[in-house]
Amino acid sequence: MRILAYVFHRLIILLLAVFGVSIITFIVTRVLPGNPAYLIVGVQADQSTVDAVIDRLGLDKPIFEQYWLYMRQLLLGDLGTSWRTGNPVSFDLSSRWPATLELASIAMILAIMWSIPLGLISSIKKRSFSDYLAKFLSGLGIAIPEFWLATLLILVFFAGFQIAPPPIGRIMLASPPESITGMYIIDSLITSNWESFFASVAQIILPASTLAITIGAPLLRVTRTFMNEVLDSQFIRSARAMGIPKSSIIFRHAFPNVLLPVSTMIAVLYGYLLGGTVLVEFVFSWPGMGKYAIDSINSSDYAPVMAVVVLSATSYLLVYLLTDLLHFVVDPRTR
Amino acid sequence: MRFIKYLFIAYMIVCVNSNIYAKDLVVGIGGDIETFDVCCANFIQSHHALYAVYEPPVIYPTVKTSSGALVGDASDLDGTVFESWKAHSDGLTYTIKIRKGLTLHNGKPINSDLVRYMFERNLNTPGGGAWLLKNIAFVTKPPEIIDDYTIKLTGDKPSPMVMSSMYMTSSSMIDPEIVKEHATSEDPWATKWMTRNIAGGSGPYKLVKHIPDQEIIFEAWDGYKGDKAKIKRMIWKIIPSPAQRALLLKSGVIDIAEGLGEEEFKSLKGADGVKIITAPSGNLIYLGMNSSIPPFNDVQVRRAVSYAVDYNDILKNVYNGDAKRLWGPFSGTNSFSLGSKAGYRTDVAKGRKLLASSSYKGEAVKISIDSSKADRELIAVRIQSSMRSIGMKAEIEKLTPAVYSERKVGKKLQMTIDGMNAWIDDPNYSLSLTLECGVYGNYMDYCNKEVDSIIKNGWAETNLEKRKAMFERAQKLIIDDAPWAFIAQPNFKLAMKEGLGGYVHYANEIPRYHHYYWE
Amino acid sequence: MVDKKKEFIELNKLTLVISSKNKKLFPLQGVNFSIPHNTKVALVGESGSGKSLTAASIIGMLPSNAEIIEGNILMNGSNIVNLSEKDFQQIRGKEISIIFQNPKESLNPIISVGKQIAEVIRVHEKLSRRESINKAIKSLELLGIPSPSKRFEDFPHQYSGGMAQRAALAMAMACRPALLIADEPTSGLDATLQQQVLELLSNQVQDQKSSLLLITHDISVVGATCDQVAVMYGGRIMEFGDTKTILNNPINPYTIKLIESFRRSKNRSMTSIPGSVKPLVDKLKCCPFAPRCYKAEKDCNNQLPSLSFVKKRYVACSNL
Amino acid sequence: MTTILLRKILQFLKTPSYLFLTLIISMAIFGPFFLKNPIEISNGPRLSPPSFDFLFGTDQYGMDILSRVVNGGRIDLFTGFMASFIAASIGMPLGALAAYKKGVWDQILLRTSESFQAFPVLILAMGTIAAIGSSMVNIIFVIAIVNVPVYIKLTRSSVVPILEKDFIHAARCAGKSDLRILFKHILPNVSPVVISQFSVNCAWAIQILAALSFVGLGVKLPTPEWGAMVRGGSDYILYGQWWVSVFPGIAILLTVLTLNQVSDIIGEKK
Repeated sequence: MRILAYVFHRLIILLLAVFGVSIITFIVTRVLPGNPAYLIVGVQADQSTVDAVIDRLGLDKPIFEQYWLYMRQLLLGDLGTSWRTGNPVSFDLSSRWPATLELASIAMILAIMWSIPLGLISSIKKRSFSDYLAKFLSGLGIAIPEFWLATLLILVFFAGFQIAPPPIGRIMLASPPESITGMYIIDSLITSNWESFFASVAQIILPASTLAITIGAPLLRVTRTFMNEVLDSQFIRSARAMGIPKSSIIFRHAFPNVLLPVSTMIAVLYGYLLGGTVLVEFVFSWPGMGKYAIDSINSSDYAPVMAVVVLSATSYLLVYLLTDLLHFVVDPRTR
Repeated sequence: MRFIKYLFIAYMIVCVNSNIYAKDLVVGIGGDIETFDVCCANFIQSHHALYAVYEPPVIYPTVKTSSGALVGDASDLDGTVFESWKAHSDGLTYTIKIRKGLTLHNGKPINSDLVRYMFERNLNTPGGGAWLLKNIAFVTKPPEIIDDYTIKLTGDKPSPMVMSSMYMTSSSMIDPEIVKEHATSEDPWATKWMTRNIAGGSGPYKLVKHIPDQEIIFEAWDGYKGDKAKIKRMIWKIIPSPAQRALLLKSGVIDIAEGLGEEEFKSLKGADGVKIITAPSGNLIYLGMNSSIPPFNDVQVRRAVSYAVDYNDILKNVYNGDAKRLWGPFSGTNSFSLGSKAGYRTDVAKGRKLLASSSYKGEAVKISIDSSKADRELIAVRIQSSMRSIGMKAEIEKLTPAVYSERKVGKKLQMTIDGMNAWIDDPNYSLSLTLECGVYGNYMDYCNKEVDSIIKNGWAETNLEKRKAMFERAQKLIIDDAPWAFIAQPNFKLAMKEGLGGYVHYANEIPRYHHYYWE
Repeated sequence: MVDKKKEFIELNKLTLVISSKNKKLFPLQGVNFSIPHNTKVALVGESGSGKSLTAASIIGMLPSNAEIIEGNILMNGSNIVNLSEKDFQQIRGKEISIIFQNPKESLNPIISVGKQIAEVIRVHEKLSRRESINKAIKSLELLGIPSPSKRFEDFPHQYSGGMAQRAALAMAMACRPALLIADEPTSGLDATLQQQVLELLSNQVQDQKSSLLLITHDISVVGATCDQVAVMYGGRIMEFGDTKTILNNPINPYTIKLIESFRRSKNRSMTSIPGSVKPLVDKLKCCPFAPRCYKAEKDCNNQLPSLSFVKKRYVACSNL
Repeated sequence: MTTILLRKILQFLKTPSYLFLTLIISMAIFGPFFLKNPIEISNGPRLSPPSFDFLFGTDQYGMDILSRVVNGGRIDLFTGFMASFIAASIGMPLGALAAYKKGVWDQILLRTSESFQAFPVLILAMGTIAAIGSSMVNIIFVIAIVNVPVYIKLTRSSVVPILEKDFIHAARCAGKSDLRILFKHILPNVSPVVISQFSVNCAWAIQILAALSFVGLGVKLPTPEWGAMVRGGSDYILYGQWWVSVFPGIAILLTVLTLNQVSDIIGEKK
């Protein structure tokens, strides 16, 4: 019963946030200088089309009515048309979204794989080598510019050792698997199409690692700080005083307590990734939402940009909601 | 980390035994195709694609030069769709026989109706096609149909190049039904639909797939009646970075790298498995100044800039000396060209003086360039600093090919660095292509009535001496008006994989991909 | 007094040094006292006198930068100083266990109370999951927690303060340890609750036939609870003996002052002893209390008094 | 109250990152006077590797990379500083207001900043810049705006606990005006937190600017800006002409690293 109330409460907040998002995008699209109609149909459109758009969006109507129309359009899933690709934006996104999702997920997994263990070790073994390594990496990972790191990785692994595939798109040395989820790795697994599986995995390693390094750093920090906090806490001391073996203390008593804040961090980072792979996608010409946005921006084609913004903002909020629910289930204190 | 190592190993294995592009032709191009509409392509890469999927009715016959290179002989003309044609004594009328048994990709037979529709659409859609017919062939009405395979084409004025003008992509065969099907009230010729789709088409290749910003896939068409494409599958990969294109060619992932800059060619020189085809080119690199956008509506400003540009520096540092200086609107190889007898030599002091006497108020001007062309940015930066030296502020704006050509055609560019290639090396042709008042290709919106009259009369003038004199005058006028700063005439270069044969060099420097074969 | 055979824990000249970045501290300097089997001992002193560190050294949970440089701790006659962490795991919770103040915080918030107790049992008595759970429930019951099998599942935040106190105690006593150390169990509780807690403690200890080491700064609570008392100051034992003896006629000036201060004002402040506890930056040359002592004489300041058996108790004072 | 801040600053002055920071800033300010003109092309061959007359080599235009990196410092640091300064001066009062006034205002501000944080900042910034044009002012403005919510939340969360403190009640009872309390008692208290945030924020702003220029939406060519320089060299790096984009990259890395360190030191809980 309480979970229902809780979910309801969270949903309200979610809706509020989405509402806020829509307002902001609306302002960006409509209130900025320059005729939004042109921003939507593109500079080259002739007057008749512009008028058509002005009419469709009701740009001549009062601002509130405009907003209402805009919202209705969004709710109907009509994200407009890209005059650059000539397709409805929703259609273009149907292939771009999985690409970004795939990249973001792999990156997240890699990040978790390196940063959390290192964070734990560094806080368990104070002043050890791995502790300093962790400090160093977290500092570096936060400070290093993604696009630069990406360039360096390309230099080393593609141009240098020539072990990485060319940094172009999702699959270069094989034909893509037939689309089921739109995520090549998964699709090729389902269809057990090994050739494209390896090809697409090889293709994703560099961009994913780039993100994993930059995303892992804050994750490592959080893990480290909270693990320290927990290890100093009274209940760990008394657990030790009861003669509980170290392994159990770390994994059964301490780690679960760290998991909660860490999972929040993961959610935040993942949500960020869903809209934040732009630069990496740009450098590796990864055909995801980020690149789609940039390409559209470069051809002053604005419908897609706003669609991408709204989509990733919403998915961020959704991810956040999900973690909250997860906590509700995991953490007894919230019950 | 070990997991990653394994994946790398696995990937290497795949690379070794899955040489899946061996049979196909993989081309690395700098930016996406802006349009598939035959009427209105500007971006050179679009013409590449159009020649592959569509087919114009005539073509230059292939001949072997003394050096063994294959070239399209611009002095002669073969028919593809057209079987034969006969010029009537009036010099205006042509009777054209259409080859029997040809069809479009969709099996529809090519006949008089189709050909007539081609003319009709070209005359009614603003674009290169319309310009060719109206300004070069002086044809303003569609031909009349004699029978299923014979038409009669009549121009308003005699023109030496009615037939040769039809070797352009715009004269390709399209399917009227399909076009009509997608026509709308405000777009009767379905130009919007055709920018992304193929209406019939009769070229050696069929368009299979076009994923915007990623790749375009063609497949050979078995029904093609000319010499069929020898390479069955053709993949164009869009690879924005020229350096990466070069590197991929080196590493053998792609077979042809388009639009490379001097840096890239330098890095490819001597690389094994790569050959670089060079040919003298009619491609003129110029700095355009839009005569209808201030401050360049003032001729003094244009002259000032023409004096300011450091030509030798550009030849030396951008083209590494592998280009000739351009002195005027005609290529150096053109027999009408004045060469270095006229034109601007770098003279900063003079430039500054001219600028001072001009209406320039110190506002910043914008140099727009095509981001897919490697050399443009380098030139732009050098010109920017030259302009600074005479006290002009300039900003550089990089545009994607699609947007660039849109703005260019819209004559919205204040200042640009672009290449102009007169596909027919004739003074009339090249002037009316780019510098005749109001013509489609006059992107810098230059207009000089006297030059126009020379162009008009030039067509009819048969006395070579007179004609020379006329165009000498025209060149002087144009150089004096300085609509362009005439920069350089670089050689044509194309880098491709060793063992890829069959390249034929045409005047318009657009390859026909069905010629290629693996040796 | 009591003969050495029956001692469970025995501290001899225990000396501790804590070395931080730029300075050393000597918080314990030759602590001598012992805890017999089945007896309740109180360790009393102002904060900073080294009580808690003494306890910590007994269960081997000293801070990482602390080191025992002299003396030893005997458990049933065998030295347990510098035992490995593993060996201490055997001792903690089974031989010796400890409870801290504010028990709520000493329970893991995201593991059910029952599970936490059961784990302790399982670790020490090598029982199956099921058995350990039953035993845990029993121990909860023993401490008078209503419907233990239900409360077993509950999480700490669902326990009231008193309940948590009992649960913590249940955990500590689950394996019937020979010694329970209670580190300031009552501080922060109001008087009535204090009484309850202390009774609970001593009852438990009695029933289980274990010993108790009650660490407190409040000498007034000692009388009712403990058999023996050790008064500590400046990292040394000032006076150690049977509770009655010492409370009725203390002879160490410090003990006297301590008792007085609690008799006089019921507020637990130590203001009535002039001066304050100084951190021990060096090995003691003289009686640590001398500077604050009302009857200090010159030789208090030039010799370090050692524990001697006077009037049925051990006392360290050079000026009796 | 300000003593906290003072102490922190003092202890910060003892750290190496202080040295770094002053080094970087003074380089940016004074460096250019001693170096070649960063956009002068005719002062050397193109793409020449590091040598004595060009310590960092020359770039694809033949410009001196060293002086471009140093001059780039000016632009990046200035932008970073201005952007976060504007953001702070908008965000802090709002945050304090939210905490102080509570109720509706609080909710509105909170929700707005929450939804703001859901945004893909980079894309939003790019879109906006592309729409309103990439002048320096616009860039600074946009970066500032996307940073405001950070300050709102931060200030709010650090003001709320202070409001419970006695001396605030005292001040209230003494009939001090809200504004007076805000400026005299509250803002000084939150200043260490904010300053540490400010430092991080500069770093972040610099990263955004670099990113914008990297995708070609930031500064105009050939303005010396680190992101743009990295981009310019990212092609040549493939021919082994690494110096073009490696040096500006290092510049970004060091600057951001230092600023983060500074923030860590000042932000430390004590």
